[in-house]
Amino acid sequence: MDSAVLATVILALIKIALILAVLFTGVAYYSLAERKFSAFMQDRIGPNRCGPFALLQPLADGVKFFLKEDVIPHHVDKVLYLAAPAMAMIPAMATIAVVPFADPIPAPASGLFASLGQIQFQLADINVGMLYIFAVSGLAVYGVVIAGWASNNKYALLGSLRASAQMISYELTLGLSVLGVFMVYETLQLDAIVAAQTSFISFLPVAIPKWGIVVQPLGFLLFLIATFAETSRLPFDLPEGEAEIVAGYHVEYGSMKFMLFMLAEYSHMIIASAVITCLFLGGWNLPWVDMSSLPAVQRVAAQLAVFTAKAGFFAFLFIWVRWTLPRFRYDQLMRLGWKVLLPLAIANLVATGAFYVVKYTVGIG
Amino acid sequence: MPKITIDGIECEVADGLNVIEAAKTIGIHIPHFCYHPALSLVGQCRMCLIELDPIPKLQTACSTFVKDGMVIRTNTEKVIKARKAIMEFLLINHPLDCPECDQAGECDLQNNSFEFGQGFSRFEEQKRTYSRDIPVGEKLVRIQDRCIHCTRCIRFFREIVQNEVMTYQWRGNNTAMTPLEQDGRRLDTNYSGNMHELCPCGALTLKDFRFKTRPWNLANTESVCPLCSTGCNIFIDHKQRKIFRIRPRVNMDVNTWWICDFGRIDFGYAHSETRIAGPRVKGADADWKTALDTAAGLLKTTGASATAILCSADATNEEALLVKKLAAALGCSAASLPAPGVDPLEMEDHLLLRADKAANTQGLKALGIVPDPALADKLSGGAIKTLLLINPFNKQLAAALDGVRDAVAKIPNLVVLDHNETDFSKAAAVVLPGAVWAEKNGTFTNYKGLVQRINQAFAPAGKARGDFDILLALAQGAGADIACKTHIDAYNEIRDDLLKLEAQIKKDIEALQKAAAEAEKA
Amino acid sequence: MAIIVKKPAPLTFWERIYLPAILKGLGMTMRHMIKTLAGGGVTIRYPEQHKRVPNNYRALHVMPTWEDGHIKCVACEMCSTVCPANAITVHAEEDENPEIEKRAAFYEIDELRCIFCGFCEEVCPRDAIHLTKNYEFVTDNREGFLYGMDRLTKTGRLVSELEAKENKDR
Amino acid sequence: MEFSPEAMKEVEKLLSRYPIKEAALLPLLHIAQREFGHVSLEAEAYVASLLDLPAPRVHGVSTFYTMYNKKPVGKYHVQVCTNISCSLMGAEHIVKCLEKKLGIKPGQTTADGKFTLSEVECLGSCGTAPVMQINDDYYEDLTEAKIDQILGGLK
Repeated sequence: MDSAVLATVILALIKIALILAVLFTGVAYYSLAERKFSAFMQDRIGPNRCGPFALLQPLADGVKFFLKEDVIPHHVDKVLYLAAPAMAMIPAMATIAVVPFADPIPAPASGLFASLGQIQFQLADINVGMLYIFAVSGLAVYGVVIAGWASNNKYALLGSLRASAQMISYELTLGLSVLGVFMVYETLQLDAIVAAQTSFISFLPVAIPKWGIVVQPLGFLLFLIATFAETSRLPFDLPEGEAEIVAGYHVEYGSMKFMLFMLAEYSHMIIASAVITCLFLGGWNLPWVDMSSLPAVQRVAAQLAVFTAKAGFFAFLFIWVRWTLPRFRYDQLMRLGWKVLLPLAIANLVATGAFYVVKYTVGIG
Repeated sequence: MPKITIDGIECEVADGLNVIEAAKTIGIHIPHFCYHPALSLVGQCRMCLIELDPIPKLQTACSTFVKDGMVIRTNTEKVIKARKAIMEFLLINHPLDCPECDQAGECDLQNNSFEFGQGFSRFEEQKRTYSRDIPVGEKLVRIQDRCIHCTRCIRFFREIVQNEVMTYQWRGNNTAMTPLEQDGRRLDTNYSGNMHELCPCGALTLKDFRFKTRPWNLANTESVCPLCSTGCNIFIDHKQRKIFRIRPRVNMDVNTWWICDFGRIDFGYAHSETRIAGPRVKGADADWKTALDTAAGLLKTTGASATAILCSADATNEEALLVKKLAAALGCSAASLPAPGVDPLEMEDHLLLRADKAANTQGLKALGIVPDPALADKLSGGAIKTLLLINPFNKQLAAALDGVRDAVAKIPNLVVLDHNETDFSKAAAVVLPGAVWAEKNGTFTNYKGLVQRINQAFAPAGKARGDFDILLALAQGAGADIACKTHIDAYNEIRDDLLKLEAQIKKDIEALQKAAAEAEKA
Repeated sequence: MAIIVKKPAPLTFWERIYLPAILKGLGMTMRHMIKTLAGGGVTIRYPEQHKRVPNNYRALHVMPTWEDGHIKCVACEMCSTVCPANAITVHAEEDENPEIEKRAAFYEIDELRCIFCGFCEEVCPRDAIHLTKNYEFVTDNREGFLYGMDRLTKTGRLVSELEAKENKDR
Repeated sequence: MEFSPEAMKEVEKLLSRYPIKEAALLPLLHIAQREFGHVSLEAEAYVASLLDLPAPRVHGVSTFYTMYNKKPVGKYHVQVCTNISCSLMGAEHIVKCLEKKLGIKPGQTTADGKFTLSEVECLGSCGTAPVMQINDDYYEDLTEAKIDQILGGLK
């Protein structure tokens, strides 16, 4: 085998292992963070039994899920029932493949990876990155719908119906709102988008970074709202709706299968946070700070830290919003999606397009 | 009929009443301790002080008899002050141990101290106390510390029991009521139990009832004592289907204020372990339907001449009516047996107790269920093959059956209806568990023909049923057409008979008294 | 007469776009979080920490005894009489000590029936029953809540333990 | 237990004096005390039988009056008044002296059966307090020295 191919494969495997390890750990502690922050926002203390600051709580939760009896209710469609959690989990994990975390570093001068030239902090640098994300995360709804169907339970079915309708409705806004970003940066590749955000807006007297949030504020808002809906988080958690449909599509699930749904949901949120960071917040770069002069390892560390901080803020935002806003009613959800967000997204698209028409014809900047 | 004014209310009261009784007739209560309508007046507790125009000093209501034009005031400041002073004196030595005291809840002293006592004592010295092991007989418990020297007990023994055994001892602060058992005088008369109600504080309480429960927990059912033909009026004080005590109920025509200690204490058979647990057929437990059907069938098997019904005089009038109807349906005779040498009018002591130890001899007589002397011979001769024996637990019937005990036990078709086990019930082909008097409704007719109602205090124990219902089922099973389905229907049916008997007995008694008076004159 | 339903005033532009209200809400949750993190939380770490109950708090009963261990209760049945929940059963018996005369032979409180009104404590003429602050007496069976004399005389120990704990937490 | 013939004569005289027998109860108890030294339960019963009364009633009367001795007393029954007048004039001191002299407390009898010491209520001689009564005689204006003299004369 060609050594370059071998190196690529080995590097990919290493990256997969690393990313999944980080993702799972992140999900675990994200769930802890959610519980803790929920508590703080409600004047409570939250979990405090397992280890210092309950740091072992995720472990305990995991052990609990592993040790719980694996019940399969007799009335379910067994094959689909068992497949659904995996169908929810796999897209969630697959999405992370195109998310970049830092600038590439030069490959070691010798050894196996020398032939690669550079090592990217991204699993797959494909030129349709954002399309890939839309495509794969759109599949996630299958897990939910199938879970609801297979459970053979009216609450579960209601939950999955709501999920499918909600996701289809908000995917439109999600896709349209981000088109403006693509227009501005003229690429679909996430690392390219991040790189494009290091520059400043050319025609303004003061140096303002050309971040997505600056050039596309409405797009950002729409994308953020749609993301909440896509990840079924409050105020758009109608598929679960504990109060009225008792946890919705996963009502019949327990033990590890339930955990897979939870993993999928929290993975979605982490990946969504990362994607928003890349699209609108300049990824791992800080404006006015030039990290490229640092030695490679320090630079990567700094960039990863910046990226984690930015993504972490959005992850926190998910929690924060959850304990601030109440759940939408179903018709409100639909009205918001179709009658407010979608027209706004189209308007944003048209306005952006018009701006560039004017820009190129008149020649500003 | 003197006209008097009490607290501004003008009224006309009967002649010869004292002020306490006169006030009672118009609903004014004058507190008192030593006064009791049955006992002589002593006027020594001073609680009943009243204002009497124009006498400047307060007068005792108990020893003041009404006169025309009397003006009495019972609620003036002066009177209340006097009562408060008396209560303070009475409570100087009273231990106020109401929590431990059995009298609490029905205690004159407690009631009056609620009204006139104060919440503290000015008496700082040691209260006088007595040793607790002062003898007072088998039936009573005596705590001398609580005594307020009303001398009701002394007067009761002197005047009612006519056996003077209680007396004062010492004087002043040290005064104590004491029994002095000499010359064959004993405290344990058959009437000592009445001290329980008579004593206005907790100095004398009933040993049998001691610490059993609190009086306010008890339900009181008006009834009549079944233990002799006097038919004393009583309250059955019960809780959770259990009799806790029997108290006299005032009826001036029968028992006045008292009952004897047999009636007061002998109710244990209502809750004894020998209560028949359930219906039995040939010694084996059976359900009611089987037992009643079998019994009704047995009664019809041997023909009228070989069948008899023997009923104790403890049956109510209504049950007796059913017995009569059952006998008519079977064509046989219904009878009671004479207790050897018992005259229904004969007294066993000077007060209440009668020799006739069954409650309803006269009632049975009115309905034609009379002693049949020939029956004993028939029983011992084996002529009777089928016998319905009702309540042989009754002492009088048991005594009458004494001579033919074995013969009866050998009767093949013996049906026993009773509440407690006897030799007969053990030998019977069918046993039907009946109710004791506290568990049934009905009427008793006492020695002088007075028809008195007994009320059901609680449901029959365990599987037992009311005798009336059992007899009704038997009579219907034997083919009788019975119109009276309840004891009230039955009473309405026999009311005239009973009243006729009462008039007859009244006439008889008057004749007897007249004869006795003439004999004395001669 | 027609009933006129008052319609709410139409929303303003800023109200209609929700965002200011959402930000305000986010501010409120954040305020609470910061307050809690700064030590202003209202929860306590229960098994280790105990809530300071008010002095007139009423929980599990105790039957005090005299120094010699003799029970103070004279079985006057006032408590069972006054009990609105019928939770108290008392049977009396003769005490060997003639000075005391009467004592409880059987005394039982059904803590599941009890409504902790404190009437029994109030009515007791001998100070023979108190309600302690000990609210930690759960068990997993109904019999465990039937407190007879033997257990009621010992619950006093729990009280002192609880108070010591409270003092420690303070 | 029976009265002497002289006493019986007295009893008959007393009984003839009253319309009902019960009226003679107090004098009869006095006679009983004189005859038997003290009024025991048997003496009460005997008196009761003489008067056709229930014994408990006689008991009530005899215990009511303190002049009837319920327990045997010595040859000399020393009764010291300790009521107000006598107490003010030093009756308590007199009792102390007697206690010391006789070696007994009030209510007790000396071992030789000669003296019984009692504290009693007013003897009705307040003008000459302190007063004591020995059997039927009054001794007035008592002092410690006088007591020595009186007791000495009795021995």
